[in-house]
Amino acid sequence: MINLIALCLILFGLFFFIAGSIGILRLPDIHSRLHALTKADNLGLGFLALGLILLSGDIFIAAKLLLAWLLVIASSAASAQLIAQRARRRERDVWKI
Amino acid sequence: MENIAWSAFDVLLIAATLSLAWASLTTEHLRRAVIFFIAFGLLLSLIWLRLKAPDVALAEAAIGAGLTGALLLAAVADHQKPINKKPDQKFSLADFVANTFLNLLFIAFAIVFGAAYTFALNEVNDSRLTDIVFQHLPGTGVTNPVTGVLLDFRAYDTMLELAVLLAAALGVMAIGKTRRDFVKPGDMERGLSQWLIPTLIILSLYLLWAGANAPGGAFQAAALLAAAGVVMRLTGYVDGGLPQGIWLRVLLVSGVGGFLLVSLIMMFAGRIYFDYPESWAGSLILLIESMATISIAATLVVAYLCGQPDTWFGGQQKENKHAD
Amino acid sequence: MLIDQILYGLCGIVLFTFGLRIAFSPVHFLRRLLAINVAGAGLFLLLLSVAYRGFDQAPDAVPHALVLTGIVVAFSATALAVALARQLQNRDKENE
Amino acid sequence: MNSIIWLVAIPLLGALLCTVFPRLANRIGWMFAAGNMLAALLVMHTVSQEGAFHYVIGGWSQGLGIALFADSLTALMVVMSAIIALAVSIYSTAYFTDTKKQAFYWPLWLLLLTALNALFVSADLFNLYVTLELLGLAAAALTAMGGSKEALSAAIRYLLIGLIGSLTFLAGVVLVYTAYGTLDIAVLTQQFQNNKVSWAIATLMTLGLMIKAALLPMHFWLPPAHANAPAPVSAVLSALVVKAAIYLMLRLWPDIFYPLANIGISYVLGGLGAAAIMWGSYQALRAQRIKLLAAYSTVAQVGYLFLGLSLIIVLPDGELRHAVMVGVVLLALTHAFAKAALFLAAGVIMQRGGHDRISDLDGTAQTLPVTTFTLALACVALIGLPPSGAFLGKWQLLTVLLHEGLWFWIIVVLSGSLLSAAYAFRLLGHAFGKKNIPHKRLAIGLEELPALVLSLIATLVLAFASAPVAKFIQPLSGVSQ
Repeated sequence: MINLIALCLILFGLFFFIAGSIGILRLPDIHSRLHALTKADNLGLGFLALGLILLSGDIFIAAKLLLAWLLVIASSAASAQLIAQRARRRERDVWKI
Repeated sequence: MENIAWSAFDVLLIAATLSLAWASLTTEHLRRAVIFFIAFGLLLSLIWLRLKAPDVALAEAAIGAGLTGALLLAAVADHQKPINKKPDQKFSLADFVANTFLNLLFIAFAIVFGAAYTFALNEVNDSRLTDIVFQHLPGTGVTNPVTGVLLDFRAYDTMLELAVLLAAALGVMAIGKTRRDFVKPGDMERGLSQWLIPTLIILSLYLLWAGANAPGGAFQAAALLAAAGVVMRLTGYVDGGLPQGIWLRVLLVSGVGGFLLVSLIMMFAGRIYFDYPESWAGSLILLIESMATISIAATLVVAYLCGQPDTWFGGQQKENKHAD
Repeated sequence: MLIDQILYGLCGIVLFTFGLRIAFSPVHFLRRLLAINVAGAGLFLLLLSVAYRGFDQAPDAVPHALVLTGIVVAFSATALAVALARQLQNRDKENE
Repeated sequence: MNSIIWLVAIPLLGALLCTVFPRLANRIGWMFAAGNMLAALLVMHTVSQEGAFHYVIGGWSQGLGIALFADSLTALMVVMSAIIALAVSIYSTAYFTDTKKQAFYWPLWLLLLTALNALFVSADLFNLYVTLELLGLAAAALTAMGGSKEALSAAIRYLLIGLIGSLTFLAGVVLVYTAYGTLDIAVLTQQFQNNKVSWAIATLMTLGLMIKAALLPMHFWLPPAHANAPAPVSAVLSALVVKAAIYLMLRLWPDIFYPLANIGISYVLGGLGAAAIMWGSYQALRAQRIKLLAAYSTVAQVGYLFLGLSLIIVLPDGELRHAVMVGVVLLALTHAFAKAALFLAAGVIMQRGGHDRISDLDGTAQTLPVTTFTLALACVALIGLPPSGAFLGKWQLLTVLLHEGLWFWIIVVLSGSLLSAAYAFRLLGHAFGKKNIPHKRLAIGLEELPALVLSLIATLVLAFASAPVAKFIQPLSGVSQ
């Protein structure tokens, strides 16, 4: 039973990953791409981590998976902000590399 | 059914890695090539996991993709023009012939090498040195075989490898001073770093401690500590959190020094060089490992600084001037 | 002699040869450095596929230690090469 | 038995101390070079008493731990590098005046010495890869300390070609581990068979070492690196670092690859060696600077050594092969001392005269008589005129070639000597040229002494060395079985 739920969670997470990737390919400019990437992937990873926690069953591994998820959220949010600021500054100077 | 799924996964993974390597080496923009290289490094650490080598996966992700990528990104930051295609690229027969000849030569080389590899695989029964390693492992006081090989059976190799790292750091510092022009860190980076750096340090200590019986060890822990140093460097601390003057020099040297002193003490005590006594083998390895971790981390940060820190000769760290 | 060993081994050989092929061609210095890193990674992949002994068996630990040493040696060589290249760039910028 | 460990431990300890105390680096440096000299003599003494001996690090058996191995060839090479290291260290205390440069020169130089000693004594293939890498890295870092733009670009090219060379060598090591499951040379010497995989291993390793030794097709990185490096560094690069790869060829081919020896390999290596002799001597004739001339003459001398090596590979065990071995060792030793003396002398001229262009060298004999005398002695040793060890080496080589009736190689060796005589006398002709300014003799003892001592060793000491060296080198193939 637990495996079934875990499998659904993982599949659900994969769905978000795919959504994020399609977002990058299809969306027009850098800001919306960043938006798609960070949101979808973090959520996807969350579900993936939840599914794996159910599968692992060991408290330490569960804690490590959560920590991994938190780290990814923090770093992707910060880097998305930085990239957006730099893109904003670049558009303001209208200087194309 | 089981191994067909695994083989499919393998083929997919290999195809992705090869295409990333191809992309990294043939795109015209150098910056794009470096980013492809970082992605290639991460996929590589995935392959190491598939080949049941978790220690190597940790090191590859942290040093191979992470630090090397950060170093190369910093190097190509100011590259604007596409490097590969020269504007007046007219078709010259000589180049074409030379290129095709070289390509054929290397394809033949690959075929010969592949054939030799497949023949060589079934020459020896699969175990090679595995049984001997597991047979002697209890004598080393650690249960993780890779740490056992790295710090006990082939400790002389690791000492020389730390000497290579020290030589690279000295070579980097001999060339010039670190660059000082830095974008002022906004509150975003400072907020992140105040939270991220302690986590990295704790993770690094965990990896060092876990190294004795689980994947981890000196190099992986040092890579995380160096990552903390890189984050500090990017958020305004020009010297990347390194100590001042003589302490930095002692820190850089303590990795190789630890190995050398312990091995010489063993020799003075009448034992063979690098032969740890059974009873304290575990604690000796832990001592060497912890000294090596801090020293490797400092050396990796110095290598990332790409120059000689201001305080190397003992002067005060000059106020870091921010270029907007 | 497992199918995985051959698969990953040949992938390593292709990476090694491709890296050397680019390293010998007249490209920008930093790309040649990338090519050497890719070639080194190919060799490490070859070494670890030799160490792989099946899904449920413990792998051979000696190649793992060798690859760890190789990764650190490759990093130090790259660090020195990048430092040399940046100093050369500063020299070009100075007298441009 | 522990003396073999001191060979690696002393220079490494010196390097660490020089890093921590940069202001004392000068004094610590040459003291540890002297300590290394003692360790080398100790090893020589142990080998002469007990013959070749193994030392497994950490006491692990069955090829698990790393074994060190010292036989007569190792002892000779180690003592040679110790003497040159001491002379170069004394010279560099006077050469480097800026403390910032000294702080990094001495640790890197002692790390290079550690790598050399570790390479000479190691008997484990992966350990050889790590020492080759340390050697290449330290040498490239030292070349870059030349400071000029050419030095930097030469150092980068040297580093990259060195990396490609050690990667090819590593490819051979990986195949060895795949096919034979061990990395220990002694264990491998018994197990090695003559099959296709061994051929792939031999070609990969030989290619890697040929790149490292700058044999002809892969020699283009050597002249700029050796010409633009600081004088003491280029002395060590030409005299010792190039020899390390050739020493490995001498170590690998007669022992491990013995079952693979056939006439084809010796013609390939001999042919490349002959081409290197011709090309190196020709370029040396056209060189405009002393250091460039010396660098190209290194390319030529590498050719001689590979020619001798190709003979050693193919000759069956016995008197002839032993004679060629002694010839090659004498050639290597004399070239090392003579080339180091030549570079150190060029360094003195460069510092005193401000340039080392050969055409404007006239008046050197008047202002720097001792250095010019060293130049002359070094040229005598490079050409192979009678009082030098090179004469004995070439004589041994020629007698064996005559006995085997290989006329082509004889012509190559003789014309090579003729060409080296040409470029040597061109250099000396300019150095002894008259200059109408009233000459003032510069007496700079410390700087000129090391070069003089090295050139005297090359010409006089080695001239009487053929009998003791012949006795000291046991018949090669009987060493490690």
